[in-house]
Formats: sequence, C-alpha cells, structure tokens
Amino acid sequence: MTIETRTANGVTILDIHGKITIGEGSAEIRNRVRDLLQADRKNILLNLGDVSYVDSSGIGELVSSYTTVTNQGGQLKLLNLTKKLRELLAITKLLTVFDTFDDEQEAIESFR
Amino acid sequence: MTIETRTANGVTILDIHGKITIGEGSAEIRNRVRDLLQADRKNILLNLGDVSYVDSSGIGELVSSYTTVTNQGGQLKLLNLTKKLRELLAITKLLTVFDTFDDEQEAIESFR
Amino acid sequence: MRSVTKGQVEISFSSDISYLELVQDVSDHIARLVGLDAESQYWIGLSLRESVTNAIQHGNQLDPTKLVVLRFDIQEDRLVITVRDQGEGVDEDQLPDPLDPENLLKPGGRGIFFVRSFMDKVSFRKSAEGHEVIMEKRLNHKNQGDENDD
Amino acid sequence: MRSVTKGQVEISFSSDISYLELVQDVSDHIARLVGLDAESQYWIGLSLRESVTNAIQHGNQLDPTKLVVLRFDIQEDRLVITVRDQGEGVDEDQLPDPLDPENLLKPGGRGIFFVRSFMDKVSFRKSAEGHEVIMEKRLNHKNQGDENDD
Ligand SMILES: Nc1ncnc2c1ncn2[C@@H]1O[C@H](COP(=O)(O)OP(=O)(O)O)[C@@H](O)[C@H]1O
Ligand SMILES: Nc1ncnc2c1ncn2[C@@H]1O[C@H](COP(=O)(O)OP(=O)(O)O)[C@@H](O)[C@H]1O
Repeated sequence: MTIETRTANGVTILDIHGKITIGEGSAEIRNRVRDLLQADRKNILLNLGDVSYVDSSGIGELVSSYTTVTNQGGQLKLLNLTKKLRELLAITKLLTVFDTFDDEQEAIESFR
Repeated sequence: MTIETRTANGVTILDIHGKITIGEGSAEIRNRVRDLLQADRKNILLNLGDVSYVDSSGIGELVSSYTTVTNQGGQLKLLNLTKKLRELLAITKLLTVFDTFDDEQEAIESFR
Repeated sequence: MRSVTKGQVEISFSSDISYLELVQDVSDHIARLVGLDAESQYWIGLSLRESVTNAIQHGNQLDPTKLVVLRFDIQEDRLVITVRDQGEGVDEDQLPDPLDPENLLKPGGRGIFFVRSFMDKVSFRKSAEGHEVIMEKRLNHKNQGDENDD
Repeated sequence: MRSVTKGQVEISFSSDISYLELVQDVSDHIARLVGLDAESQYWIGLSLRESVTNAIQHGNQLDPTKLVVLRFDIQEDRLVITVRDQGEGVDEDQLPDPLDPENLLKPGGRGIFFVRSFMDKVSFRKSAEGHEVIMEKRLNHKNQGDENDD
C-alpha cells in the first residue's frame, strides 16, 4: 500500500493505492491520520478509487481512522468506493456511518 | 492452445498461440500436421512467436511433428522462437536439428 | 468452463501472514477450476483469507512452528473448504454481532461475519488434530460463468 | 525483496493433470516469496511441472485416488522442493540420455533432463510413503532480484 497526500481548499486528501489488508501494513492509514491531526489538519478525505483489495482488517482500519478523527472534532470522509468495498460497507452497516462520495469536488465542498 | 493456418508461396504457416504443454492438448499440432500431409501440403512453417509456454511434452510434440513431416519427404521449420524456447532447444541439442528463423520472409524463401 | 468435477487439494504452511497471498492465489485458482465466476471467486477468496488470518492469529497465535492446513474438497455439487489450526477454537455462540450498534465502531470482529455472509454454510469443529472451520459453497448455474480458465 | 526466510508449505492433490497450472502458480508464488528473480522463478516452475507430470503419469499412473505431495522447504540459503508420488520410483542409472544421437529425435525422455539442468541438486528416494524427487535451488545474490513481490 502507498499513500499520497495533497490538499485542496483546506481538505487533506489521501490517495490510497493498493491493498488495505492485514499483510499490507494496514496501520499506515491510521498513522498518517494521526500525524495529520497533530498538525491540526482535521478535514480528511480518503480517496479509495485505486484500492485493489480490502479485508476485514482494512475495514477495521477505516473505522478506527474515522473514530480517531471524529473524537478530535475532525471529519473523515470517503471518496470513490469500489463496488466491492461498497458492498462490504453495506453489509456491515458502515455505509450509514461514513459520508461517501463519487465526485471529488462535491466531497471537498461538503467539508465547509 | 489455438492454431491458425495461412499459406504463402506454397508454404503453410501455422500460427500457434498459447501453451504447448501436456495439459493443453499438445497433440493438436501433430494432428494438424498430419492433416496437412494428407492434403499433400508438405512445406510447413510453425510460427511460435506467440507461444507463452513450452514444457518437455511440447518439445516432444515439435520433434514428432518434425519427424513425421521429414519421413514423408516434407520440410518443417520453426519461426520466431522465444528466448526461453530457444534455450530449451539449445540444451537438448535440437537447435542443430531444426531450421529456425526470425524473419518470416526469409523462412518462406528457404523452402524453395 | 469447469475442468475439475471431483478431487482434493490440501495445502499446509507455517503460521506466517506472508502466506496469505498464496492462499488467495490457490483459492482463486481452484474456484476457477470448478467453474465459479469471477464474482464468486472473489468472495470465496475473501472468506478464506479471513479464516486463514484467524487460524494464524487467534488459533496458532502466530507461532511459526504451528501449521495451518487448508483442504479443498471438490464435489459435483459443492466446494467444501476446511481451515484447520492447532488452537482451542472459537465458541460460536459467544461471538459478538458486528451489526449491534455497540459494536459498529469497533475495529475488529467482522471476519467470521464476512465468511458467513459469502459462503453457503459455515461450521466450526474441534477434533483431535485441532480446530476446523468448514465452509461450503454450492456449485450451480447461477455462480458458474463462461470465463476462460486460462 | 525476500519476505520469507524460513518456513514450510506442503500441497497435495489428486493425480489429475488439471492441477499442473495450480502447481505452477504456487511455485511462482513461493519463488517470489524467497526473493528469486523472474528468470529463476521460470526455470524452477518448469522443473516442478516436469516432476509433477512424472509423478501423476509414471508414478501414480493417472489413478485419481492416488495423491501427489509437493513440499517446499524454505531455508536461509536454499529452497528444497520435494515431489512425492505413490509409485515404484525410477532407476536413475537406467535413464536414457536424451542427448545421445539415437535418442535425439525421440518424442519423450527430456523431463528429468530439464529438472537436472535447471536445479542445483536433484536426487531420487524411495521411502515408506512412496517415491520422492528432491530438488534444491541455492539462494544467493546472483538469483535474487529487486522485483516487486506485489
Ligand atoms: N481460528 C480461531 N481460533 C480461535 N479463536 C478464533 C478463531 N477464529 C476466530 N476466533 C475468535 O473469534 C473472534 C472473532 O473473529 P473475527 O470475526 O474473525 O474477528 P477478528 O478476528 O477481527 O476479531 C476473534 O476475535 C477470536 O477471539
Ligand atoms: N515419478 C516417477 N515414477 C516412476 N517412473 C518415473 C518417474 N519419473 C520418471 N520416471 C521414468 O523415467 C522416464 C524418463 O522421465 P522423463 O525424463 O521425465 O521423460 P518422459 O516423462 O518424457 O518419459 C519416464 O519415461 C519413466 O519411465
């Protein structure tokens, strides 16, 4: 897994590539999110469009990143879910928890 | 494995695609060659440029096609060996048996 | 296209997360051999990955001297996959429900739920050789596509 | 990049040629896990395919109730691969030389020759459990590349 970081209108976008699974250092997202919170960057958008695989650990990783950010008064949202990830979030009822978007501009504006 | 047949200047060219291995019905080449001999088409060029894999059965298949054709007074030659296939033919000393070409035109003209 | 209608494949390996991708390769391959479509292959692969992760982590507690054994029983009408570890097993009735509001934001506890969601039948068994998760996928026209099996 | 330095993977399957591609997938995968470069992966895969074909055809004589067992022993400095069948084995000294002019145009008899050409050490053994071919590949800087192991 690799993560690239960019900023747009005060929102930090993490472009995540590859697998979010137990073997692939899934704690990386959580660590990156923690660093951002320490730098007081609390509007975070995870772009998952290039994620090739997610297992239950990966889902757990997204959930803990979400709760960490929310607990510190920030917002974490998801962009470009693949069909399979959407299905996993649906059956685990997490689609009702996460704010999700298919359009980046719309996602960024939603943080205002 | 799939085989396509075309003709050029009295030479029948078999374009072979895929694997020539024990699992992939490697007898297909031999059968096709036999059909050609029955139709009195005795100048045969096997184009192996799109062959992805060859095992010892596949090598055996090339050898039996060769001997069948030669025994009936025909000629069987090889075109576009991949690097790996060339290596297998080299260590089995079969490069000294087969006439091989990297240029189709040259191969066709060699049958005259 | 289905190329195997009956057979058995067993694979065992040390308790090391590095083998998860291998498990998935093998799973995809066998699902293809029995003619399952890409969608079914995917969810079976995920279920297997979850069960094997559990076997390595919870069952064998990452002890590299302990083995995980994976068995694929290919039958005419079903594929039965068994994952065995050398641990104490899990008490099915005690598993927390990940959909319960109080568990919804927990980081873990969704592995077995995924397995149950994507396989047709799941059971757990304690034997002399260890603990087993037995997962079944029925084979029928609905999940068997026309894909090439390369 | 090498991700496994020590471990064991064993896989067994019914004597059916349909499993050859699976064998090759597993072989490629493990060769990658121990850090072998693409070229070495390829030739090990071919050697294994030849040995497994022999085990299925000559050893188990295509009897689907007989199993082929493949074991990968991953060690620091070598990868040892064993292929076991339930047959009578082969008499090494009686094997015809495929390079002998009188054998050059024979359709068969090149499988073990390939195995010997591409592996560093090959031996045959008869045991209570059956017949085994034991193949070794040394691991060193020369055959370990910088490839991604995805
Ligand atoms: N093979 C196993 N051996 C022992 N305990 C297990 C095994 N598989 C699962 N468990 C237990 O069941 C619980 C739920 O497993 P699971 O749903 O996969 O979620 P997670 O692994 O994220 O906790 C685990 O936390 C563990 O306590
Ligand atoms: N696992 C085996 N069990 C019994 N006999 C074998 C085995 N492997 C090889 N042999 C014998 O050795 C011979 C040479 O094998 P090989 O070099 O692979 O060529 P081929 O399989 O094309 O004959 C075979 O024909 C067979 O008689």
